[in-house]
Amino acid sequence: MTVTDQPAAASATRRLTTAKAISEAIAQEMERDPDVFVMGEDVAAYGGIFGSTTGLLDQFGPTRIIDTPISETGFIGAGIGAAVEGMRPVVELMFVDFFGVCMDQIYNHMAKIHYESGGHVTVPMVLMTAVGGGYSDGAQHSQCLWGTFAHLPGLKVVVPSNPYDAKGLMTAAIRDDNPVLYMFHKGVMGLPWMAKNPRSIGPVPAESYEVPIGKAAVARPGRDVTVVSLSLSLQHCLDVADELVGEGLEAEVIDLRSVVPLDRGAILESVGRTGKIVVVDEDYRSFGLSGEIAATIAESDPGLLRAPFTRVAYPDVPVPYARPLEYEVLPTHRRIREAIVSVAGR
Amino acid sequence: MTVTDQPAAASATRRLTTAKAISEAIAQEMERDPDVFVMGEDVAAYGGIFGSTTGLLDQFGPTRIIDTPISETGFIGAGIGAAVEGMRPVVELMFVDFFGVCMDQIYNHMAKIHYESGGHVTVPMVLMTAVGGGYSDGAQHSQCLWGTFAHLPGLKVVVPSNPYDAKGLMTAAIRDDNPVLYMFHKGVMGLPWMAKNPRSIGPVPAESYEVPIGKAAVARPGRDVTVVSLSLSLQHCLDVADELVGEGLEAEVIDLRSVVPLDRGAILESVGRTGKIVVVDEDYRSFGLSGEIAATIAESDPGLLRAPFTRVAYPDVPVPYARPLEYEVLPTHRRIREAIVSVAGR
Amino acid sequence: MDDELRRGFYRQMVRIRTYEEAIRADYHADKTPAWDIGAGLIPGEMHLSAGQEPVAVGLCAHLTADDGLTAPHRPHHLALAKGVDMRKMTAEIYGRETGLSHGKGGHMHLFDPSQHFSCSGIIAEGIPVAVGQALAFHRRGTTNIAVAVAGEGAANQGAFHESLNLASLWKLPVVFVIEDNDWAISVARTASTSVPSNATRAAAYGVAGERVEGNDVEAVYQAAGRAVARARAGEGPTLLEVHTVRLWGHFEGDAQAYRGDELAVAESHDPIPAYEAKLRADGVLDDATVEAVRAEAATEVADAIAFAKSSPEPSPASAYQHVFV
Amino acid sequence: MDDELRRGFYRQMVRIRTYEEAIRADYHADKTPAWDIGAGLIPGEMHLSAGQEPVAVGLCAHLTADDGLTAPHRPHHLALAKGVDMRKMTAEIYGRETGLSHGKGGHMHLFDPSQHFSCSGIIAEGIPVAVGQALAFHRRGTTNIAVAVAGEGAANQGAFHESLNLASLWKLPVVFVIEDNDWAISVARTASTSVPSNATRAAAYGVAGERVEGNDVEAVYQAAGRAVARARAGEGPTLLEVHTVRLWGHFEGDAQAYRGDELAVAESHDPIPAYEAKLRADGVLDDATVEAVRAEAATEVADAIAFAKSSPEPSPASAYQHVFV
Ligand SMILES: Cc1ncc(C[n+]2csc(CCOP(=O)(O)OP(=O)(O)O)c2C)c(N)n1
Ligand SMILES: Cc1ncc(C[n+]2csc(CCOP(=O)(O)OP(=O)(O)O)c2C)c(N)n1
Ligand SMILES: [Mg+2]
Ligand SMILES: [Mg+2]
Repeated sequence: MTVTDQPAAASATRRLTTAKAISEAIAQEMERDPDVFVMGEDVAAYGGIFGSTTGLLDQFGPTRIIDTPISETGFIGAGIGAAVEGMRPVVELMFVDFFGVCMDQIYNHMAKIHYESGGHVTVPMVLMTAVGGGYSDGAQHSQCLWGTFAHLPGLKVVVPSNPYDAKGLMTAAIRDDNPVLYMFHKGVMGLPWMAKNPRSIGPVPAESYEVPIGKAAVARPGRDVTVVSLSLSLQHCLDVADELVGEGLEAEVIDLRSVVPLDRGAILESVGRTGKIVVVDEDYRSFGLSGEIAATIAESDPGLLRAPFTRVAYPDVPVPYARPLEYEVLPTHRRIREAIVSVAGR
Repeated sequence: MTVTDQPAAASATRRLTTAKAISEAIAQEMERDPDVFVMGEDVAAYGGIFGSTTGLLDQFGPTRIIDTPISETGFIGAGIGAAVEGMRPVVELMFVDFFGVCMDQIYNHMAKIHYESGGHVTVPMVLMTAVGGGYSDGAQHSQCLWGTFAHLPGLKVVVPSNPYDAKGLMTAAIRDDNPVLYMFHKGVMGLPWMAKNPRSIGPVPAESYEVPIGKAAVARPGRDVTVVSLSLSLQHCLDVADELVGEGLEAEVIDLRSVVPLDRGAILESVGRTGKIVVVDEDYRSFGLSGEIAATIAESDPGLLRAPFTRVAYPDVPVPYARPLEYEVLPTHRRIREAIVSVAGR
Repeated sequence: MDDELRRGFYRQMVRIRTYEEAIRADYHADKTPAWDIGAGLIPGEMHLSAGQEPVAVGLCAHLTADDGLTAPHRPHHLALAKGVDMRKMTAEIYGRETGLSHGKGGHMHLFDPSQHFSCSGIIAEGIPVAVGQALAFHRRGTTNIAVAVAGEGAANQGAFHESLNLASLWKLPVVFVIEDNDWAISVARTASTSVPSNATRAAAYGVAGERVEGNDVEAVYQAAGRAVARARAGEGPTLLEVHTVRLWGHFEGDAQAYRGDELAVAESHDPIPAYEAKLRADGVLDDATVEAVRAEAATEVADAIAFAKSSPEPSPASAYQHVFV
Repeated sequence: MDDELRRGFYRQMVRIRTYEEAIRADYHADKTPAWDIGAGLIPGEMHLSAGQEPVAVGLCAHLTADDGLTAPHRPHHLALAKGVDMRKMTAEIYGRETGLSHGKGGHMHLFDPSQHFSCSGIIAEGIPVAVGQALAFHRRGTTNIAVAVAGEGAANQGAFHESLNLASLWKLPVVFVIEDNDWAISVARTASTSVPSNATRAAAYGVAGERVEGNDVEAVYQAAGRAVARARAGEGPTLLEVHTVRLWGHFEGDAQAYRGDELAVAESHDPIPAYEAKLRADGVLDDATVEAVRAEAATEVADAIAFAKSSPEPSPASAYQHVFV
């Protein structure tokens, strides 16, 4: 795990939002490959509720950018059938929270057909979906759920935290012959109508490139504590880490970028040096990503940890609506800071 | 966590299969409470594909034991609506592998309504479902998936390993005002048409009783290694533990019985004594139950473990059909034995 | 039709519109200059029902507090017409401790057990829950019924199909109401639905089906009356589609560029002025009554909003409560 | 109808029945004395299609290798009629390395890309996949079509509804075939379906609908011909229901107590002797041909089973392959 696949200072002067980076990646792949097309609710004229397909209708027309009825089982299944026949559909599930109406297609078909067929059938499909909360959208529109999908074998799960990775991971996902679940947090998209971290707008090369799926990045090197995170929480972790430098605390921040495959080596390498870890995860705390990271370390060598394993995660409660309630349970700057400082033993 | 809720030698001379213990618990609750009724596919004349409702139609008739169309979203949703109105439905999802066609009702409604309503609405419903493999039923009919449900807040998740607990947990589940997911492994039901472990038939008191949800049991005390398991795997663990006594190795076998709430105290208490743990879990290895147990220990004190955390779980592959393939990936007697012996350092 | 009844329809429609105009104003009031969906007195998504009042009013006139109703993500008109307490509902939308759910639910998750009223933000997934309420009412031998309300976009979701088949098979007292406002966010009904009328789909379940054109509260009242009567009489479910209109955006902040000229046409079909004119023409309404109705609505809404604003926010610690009983 | 065609129907039905009788024998051969579903040459669930041969044969006579077909949990008759290689399919059912999926799939998961054939063990969930195959064929401007086959029980699952709406909306070349064998395991169609004929449901999607009574291969052939022609001509989908019969249990080992007298009636409606008698009466079949057809089928089936039995089992290590490409 290295940082070489970060943008070289020169190569990218353009600054794009994550949303624009995603739609640009899709557009470039659609130009390369006539088998790529987009399906989903409000992906055409509306351009995607979170901007993931903005501009694509004008460029490619309604035969390749297709609005669907509210029939997720129907159109995700149709994406699978088209992929089985060699097309490369990019299908949008508007919010991941809706997976329950179409999960059978996702995990019993999209994820398993390749294995069930003994490797004879491939499903080169990307399912992209919006995740995350922080804007009072309530219990059915604010979850992350990457742990839910990662637990079920057969899907790659990618989760970008910035525009550069978002473009490169989408390009890699579309070119991948495996089914890929592409989860973008609304809070990293750089939407004009939602509060955003400046990190949601950043340098993105105009040319097409891939960010390898399954490779974490050291978003910020450090010697004192390993902070493992992803998606919007990663941005908060970087803010906190910058702040702590002033206090002489050097946190190493690792951006997983993919949950499946999980870059276990990157985690172990860093924890091996720091002996301390804080996992920051907006997904539910129990039975998910953060636990798997604990297991990865404990299986390798429980002695690696010189301080208790620490998680700043979503407690096991549904997402509440009112702001004071939601910000009590979100992995906020305050909670992340307190955790890092206490693990560092300052 | 104690073993006091195991059957006292005297109190139970009758021996029942787990399937019969479950249907008896349902029958006794139906006699107690007219609001209890049963819905699902093939629960009436057929008596449940895995025998969970055998005999109930004769006793209670078709108005309380109701066969449904193959419309899981429809009838599970109907169960939720009936529960919201104060009924206490026991609804069967034939195989947990089918959850994808009805997950929205389960996790966005059954699990969340109480929270979303600020505690004003309760959903006293039991969703029971068959889990597990080992008989070549393939990738869509053999999974455990308790980790998937445990990750999502709002559902209690119970997983019995023997007839005594099966009856007591079903009684407790029906009386619980919370939604409960009751997962029975086909291999523990004691079915006449499936190979079974003798432990699938055991003493069950005739009178009604509860086994507390959220309380693990020390199925077998021991000093050398803590073995944490559940469901069918628990039976294998006990077999292995009995065998190892001859070799002077005393494994302490903990039966979780519930995944939510997880009895973290029981795990920590035992590991605190043995310093060594093997988690045996037929659910997928990554991002699930076994990882959460590692996190529980590492959060409490990574120093507790004097040997690497060890899991005997389902590797992250879909369930293959052919016997030699399936038995390669199942948590078999052989794999469990090897893991315990190696962790014990023998 | 009785004058008092007609004036009542008008009063209820004005009450709902007055409410939503006030919510709309407060929703946008403090999101500027940099408009932020998560900011302000009322954060999050906001789906208002302006134009669809005739559906809620004509339908709920037949329901008692003991009848059930499951509403979709766009629930305010239905909640108010059904009898949900305006103060508690408003406090919930403002995220206050005094709200229906103590601030845990929000505008897409209004729960009022005293009215057997609930919502779901998942398209069509409130429908099976209504079937279950009807199942409970039926098993207990009451004459209560349950109503499932969803948009025309929801009628292409599997839950719609399963629920209709189940309710018909078991002859349950359910009325399925489809609010056809021609749009599912930016997707026109012609781009989502393979048949011109969802009433056609009733035949697929052997139930009565009816489509009401014109967005007329009296026509809705009559059709809903037939459906409710069938349900109460044990004659099983009805599928009722009402062609209505979405006057505003899908949610607040929706620029609606996708609507083009249709928007102006829609706006010219506001059912409330139309109904007011009709009642005036029939001599059922005069200036004084109209004034009184508006004043009454304004007062009630102002009171509810004042109640919400003056109520405390929930304590952060309460976020951990109510996961389990 | 052409004699050779009719003899071909007979030949194919006999071939399928001969195959399933052999599978059935081997399935039970070594599960005794203590019958164990997981034991023996063929472990796991086994859903055989005896009685339903007319559906597969009448339908697949119109399909080429390049047309798609998604089958449900009861797939053998469809796979064989579609042209899936009998040896590889048998090896898969016996869990051998030479099987279609190297033993990973089993009898509910037969995949043959060369025939664009696949199965799913999840009720109705194979249907949307066929819609997607049709979408691909359509986008590529071919005249290939996709067929989705499911049981009458599956027609009450949401995926059925969503798929029909989508295929109709997009005018895709799909034929939806419902095999109505009166039962969904132990649940009679009258206890699962609110309408007597699923063909009625075609109206809910604005597509052509037809129900074939009598379980007659020639009637199926004609109705399927009309449906396939419509699809190839770009006239959109058809919903075709065939009233057929389930001669054996839902799966092997099913005692079928729930069927009562109906079982004997069903058994008296075996379509193969009936069709044989008809062809004999019409002078299209004689003893010699019947003998030859049976002998030919027996030889092919014996060869396929011998191939399977003599094939190696997959290596345990291969269980870890094919999760990802
Ligand atoms: C299962 C599911 N899919 C998608 C959405 C996102 N969504 C929310 S409202 C909406 C449009 C609903 O249209 P319609 O049913 O016609 O109701 P309307 O908004 O017009 O009142 C969509 C697609 C959702 N909430 N649930
Ligand atoms: C979603 C789902 N629910 C339930 C099942 C269990 N199941 C397997 S076959 C079957 C009956 C299917 O009946 P039908 O569709 O009529 O097909 P048939 O078996 O009669 O050929 C059921 C309920 C399943 N496989 N998938
Ligand atoms: Mg609409
Ligand atoms: Mg059937």
